[in-house]
Amino acid sequence: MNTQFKMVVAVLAALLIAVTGVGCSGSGSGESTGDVAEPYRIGAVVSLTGTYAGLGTPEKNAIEMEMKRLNDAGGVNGRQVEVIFEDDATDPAKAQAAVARLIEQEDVIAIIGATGTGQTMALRDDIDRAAIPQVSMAGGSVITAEFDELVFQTPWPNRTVVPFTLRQLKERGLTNVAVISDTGGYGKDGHDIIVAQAAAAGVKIIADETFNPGDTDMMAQLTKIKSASPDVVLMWNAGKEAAIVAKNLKQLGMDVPLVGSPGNGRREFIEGAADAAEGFQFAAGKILVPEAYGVDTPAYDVATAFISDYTKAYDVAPDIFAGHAYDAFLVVTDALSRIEGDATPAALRDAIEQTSGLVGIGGTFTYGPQDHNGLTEADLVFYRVEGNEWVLAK
Amino acid sequence: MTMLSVRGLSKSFGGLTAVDNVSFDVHEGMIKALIGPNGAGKSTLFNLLTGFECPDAGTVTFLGQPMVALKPFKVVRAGIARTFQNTQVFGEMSVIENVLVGMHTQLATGFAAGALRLPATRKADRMAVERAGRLLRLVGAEEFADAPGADIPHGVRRLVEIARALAAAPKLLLLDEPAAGLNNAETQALAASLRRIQADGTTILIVEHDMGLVMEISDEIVVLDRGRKIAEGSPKLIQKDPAVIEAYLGEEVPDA
Amino acid sequence: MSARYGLDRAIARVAPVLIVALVAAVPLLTDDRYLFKVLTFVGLNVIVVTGLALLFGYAGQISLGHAAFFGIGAYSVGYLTATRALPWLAAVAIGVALASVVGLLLSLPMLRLKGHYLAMATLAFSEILGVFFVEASAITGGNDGLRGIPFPSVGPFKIATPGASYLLVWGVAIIVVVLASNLVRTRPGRALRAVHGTELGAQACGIDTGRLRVQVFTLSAGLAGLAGALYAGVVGFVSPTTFSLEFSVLLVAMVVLGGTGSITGPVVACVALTLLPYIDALVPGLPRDAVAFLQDWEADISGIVMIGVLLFAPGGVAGMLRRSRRAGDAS
Amino acid sequence: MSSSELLQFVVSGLQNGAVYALVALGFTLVYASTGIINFAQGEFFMLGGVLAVAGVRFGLPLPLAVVASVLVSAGIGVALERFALRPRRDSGGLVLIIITIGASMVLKSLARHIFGPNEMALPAFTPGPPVIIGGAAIDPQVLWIWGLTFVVVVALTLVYAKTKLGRAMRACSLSHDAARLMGVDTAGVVMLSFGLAAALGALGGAVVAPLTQTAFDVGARAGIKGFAAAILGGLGSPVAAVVGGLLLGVLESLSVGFLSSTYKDVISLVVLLAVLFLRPQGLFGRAGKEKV
Repeated sequence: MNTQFKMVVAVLAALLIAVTGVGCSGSGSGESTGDVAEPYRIGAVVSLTGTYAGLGTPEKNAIEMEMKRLNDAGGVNGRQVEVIFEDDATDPAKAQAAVARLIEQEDVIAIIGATGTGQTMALRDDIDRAAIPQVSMAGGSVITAEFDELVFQTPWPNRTVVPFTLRQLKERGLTNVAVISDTGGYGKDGHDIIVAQAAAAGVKIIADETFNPGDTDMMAQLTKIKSASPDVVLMWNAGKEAAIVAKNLKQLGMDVPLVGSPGNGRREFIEGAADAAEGFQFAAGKILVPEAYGVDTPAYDVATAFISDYTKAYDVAPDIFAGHAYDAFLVVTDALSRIEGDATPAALRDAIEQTSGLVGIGGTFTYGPQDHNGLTEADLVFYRVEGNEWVLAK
Repeated sequence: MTMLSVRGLSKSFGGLTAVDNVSFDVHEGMIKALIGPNGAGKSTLFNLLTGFECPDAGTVTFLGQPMVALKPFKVVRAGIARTFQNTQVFGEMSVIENVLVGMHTQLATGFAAGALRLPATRKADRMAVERAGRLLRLVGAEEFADAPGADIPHGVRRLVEIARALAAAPKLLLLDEPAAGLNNAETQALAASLRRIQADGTTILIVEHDMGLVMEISDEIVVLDRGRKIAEGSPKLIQKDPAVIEAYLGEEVPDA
Repeated sequence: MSARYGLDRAIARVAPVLIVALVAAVPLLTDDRYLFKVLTFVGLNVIVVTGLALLFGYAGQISLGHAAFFGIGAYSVGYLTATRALPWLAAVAIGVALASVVGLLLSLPMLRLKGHYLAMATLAFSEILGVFFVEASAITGGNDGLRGIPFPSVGPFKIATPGASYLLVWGVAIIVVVLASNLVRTRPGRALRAVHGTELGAQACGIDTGRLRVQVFTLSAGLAGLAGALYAGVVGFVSPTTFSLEFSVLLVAMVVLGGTGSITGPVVACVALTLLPYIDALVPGLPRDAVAFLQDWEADISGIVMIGVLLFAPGGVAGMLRRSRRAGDAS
Repeated sequence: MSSSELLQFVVSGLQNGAVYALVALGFTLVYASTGIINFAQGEFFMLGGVLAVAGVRFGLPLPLAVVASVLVSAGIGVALERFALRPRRDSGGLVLIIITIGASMVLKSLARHIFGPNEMALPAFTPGPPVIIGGAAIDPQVLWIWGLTFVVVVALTLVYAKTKLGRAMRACSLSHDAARLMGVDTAGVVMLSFGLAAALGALGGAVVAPLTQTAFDVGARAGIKGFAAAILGGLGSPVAAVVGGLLLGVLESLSVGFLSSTYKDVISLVVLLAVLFLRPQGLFGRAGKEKV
């Protein structure tokens, strides 16, 4: 017992050293060196490990690429932009610690992130207390539905996408809808909005099944759906289970269209579902088929340039998450460029809110005092998979 | 006065009868021995008496109370403590702590009092440690008091178990082969300890293979063979009993 | 040898005071909110691990469900203070009581289970509760989590800064560790170790092993609930992903790395293992590339540390300490 | 509910169940020879899938890629035993279990470093339309899963019952000391059981990947399900593991069919708990009794 206490003392002493050391460095980094070229410091909380690693990694890639491009071109207002990344490991508590570090030790003027909705919401208390703006790359409706004047988001939230999608179904005469969604944040959020808005959209939900993230077989759920004889199966999730649903549907010989969510706009879905992906339809932004922007528009140029740069840098085409991250970085740096005088967090927040007609990947962003989403249904198009490629659905 | 009364006790395991209709009494203040060849059912009988096994038939009465189907800890609370043939010393605890565990029924400290270490708790523990030291001296294992249970010789483990059993302040002490692994001198010391325990007012029921020890210390002997009682009486009678001699034939001749 | 022993005793007397002084001194030395947050997480884990050390390290009963008890405490306080506007202290009491009661109810049917079967039962319980945390969204906020949980407050006193939260959590943690250290040295603690050593021997000593098992499971579930209850107030946000099986497994690993039959060892292991992912930020002046590398390779490093420690010191931290003490005594 | 739907639920359950069974077999094998639960078992399931995909991307023909992935996984399993567990085999189960937890963290994280965070697809072993039996659709890949599971169980049972190796393994599961006295190379048996367990997990991961895709993080769930199946069966014989796996799978899919898809895991876990509370040693486990 005695020496055990010595060990504890040693550990705590080491801690103490770390404490004092960090204390010094914390205060040190806060002081301006007076250098004119002091960069703008932006914090980014992304999921590089854990469940959302597949989303956070392209996000980080896109931001790093854009940061380099911007800085090579001279930065913003003659100042460089530095993005400091923190990995939240897909854990809300870790996200919170990460944002505290970015605010305390790195003195950032804005936060980009997080990757997931839960992690984004976990940051809110710290964001509010530090009064710095946050631009989330997560699609959860709650992020802007629970309004906070400091918090913005770049993806189309389910609040926008679901009505658009339901209208597409109605227009195609697919009114008897079977819903299958995952019990994760994105799937449940979408599911609840689908259920709430179905009647208003003029469609009827005749089957409602769920699966868990990580499930490997949905035959049982789809068998139940099959017995309800729907016109269409509407699937809401963003993970790899989507491909399994598509394949199971085909296995069961169900000859009804499968419609999905923007989260399914990934190459991995097409590769995973193989020929079962054929005919799959979903709503998403225009990046997947840049022609949707209109070939001569600025948006088309932005998108094609991003796609070719990204493909060159990382050997794969950017997915929608890379696009969300591109937009988040663009929103922040665009706002910075419009600030006259000191780039305080408050000024930056106001500038972001004043963003208008900013052409990004997800669409054209126009924020306002009541609207921190920036995108409208006009930024969405309906896709169809044909010959393993995305084409615009008619 | 009859302290323990066993009547018609039977137990079988999957067709094999380990204890078959055994009856005997243990009177207060005596040392009674239970002997028999290997596989005679002695350890099973001990388990039946102490709640580790449930008998198929029969009754056990201790100080007028029925004991059958009581859980082991209730048997201890009623005043019967035991040792094991395969010793069950707590290896990661020191010898003196082993004895302190034996005082579980004698101490009252609960979770709350233990966590707060109230003055009363400290005082009770101090006295318990003193008493544990005395018990270790009684069985002759005091030099190992601070050694971890796992590190002591096998013979000493039996002594520690006796001290631990005594710590529960039992009225009846059940010893399962306490002399196994002891040399002659140690066995003599054990015999002396047992007499002292007896003199202190504790009744003893002992299973033992060392016939010298059994004949020397016991007041009465019960002989079991293949689960059945074949003889009961004073050591002198038993030594001459033809059934007992018969039972031991073919067996390894017991140390005499 | 005796001089060394005397020194040890002196240190044993002084060490607790020193630790308390150190913990109390941190807020005087820094006002870094990040650091407070990290240290607060450490303190919360210390509370859970202490309970688990009693259950697992002393009584030898594994639980892969302690994250769920942590969750019960956290959601109770979150729901009761944020939605029902109950006073914080009352909510904490209810959270701890609820976690304990659930622990009690679970431990009764589990009495017959041992080893891997016990591990599976607690794991199943934890998974079931995980579904509840997601689905009972009226209470838990579902996947989006429960927000707007007020800061801990007692009467007019409000614990609203990370520094104060840190002191609150560590204050509780120190009390818990001290009480647990006392416990293991007295009758109930000896009984726990006895049950772990040999159940037959323990029964022969008059220990009601079943009742003791239920008691220690209830206690350690309650401590996990206490940590969760504190978590809700100081973090202000509760979401289901926090209470994962991974967390439960990590807690068990902390106890084993710390060494069974010890409170100090698991606490030391808990402090070290909780700080490991934040080490990049605790060591000042680390280059950004190194930080990125450490974050990227955190799981590998944790895993290798776990394997390495056990390969070279199977008794964990406590085993190392015992060995060094014996070596010292022998010299 | 029509009979073809019921059949479809059962087929779906047996499909998942067979995969659980392969993982559960790994748990059972390691448990039999060492008495510990190998927490890295799920990661071998993951390795089987991702290594097979890597093999195909590297240019190997599919069958070769699958065989290679199973062999490499077995090698990693053997290495894990030889270098991380054997040096501590006398330290008790607890230490070994935590070492396997550490190993699972490392394996999962390394897989992310090497293969990236995204899911990866493996081509079907024999592409083709689903087979329709009694109104229930069965993907050809499912036939592969069942076929391979069946072959594995039969082979293992034969090895257990008929060969010298099987006797050695059974002897080890009873007592290492006794086995050593009988002249059994216990260290070799333990190493072999780890290799075999890893191979079975990997086979499960590879054979299901064409249906489900695979990724660095599929191991944890597979591990939990396999563990549950092994416990349900009772950690005894290979047959017990398989029955446990199939039961669990069918239970889940019937829960979806008759009760609720959201609560299917809850329902199957409640049934598992009920089984454990009524039969603490699992369905086919021997009642362990301490000797006094």
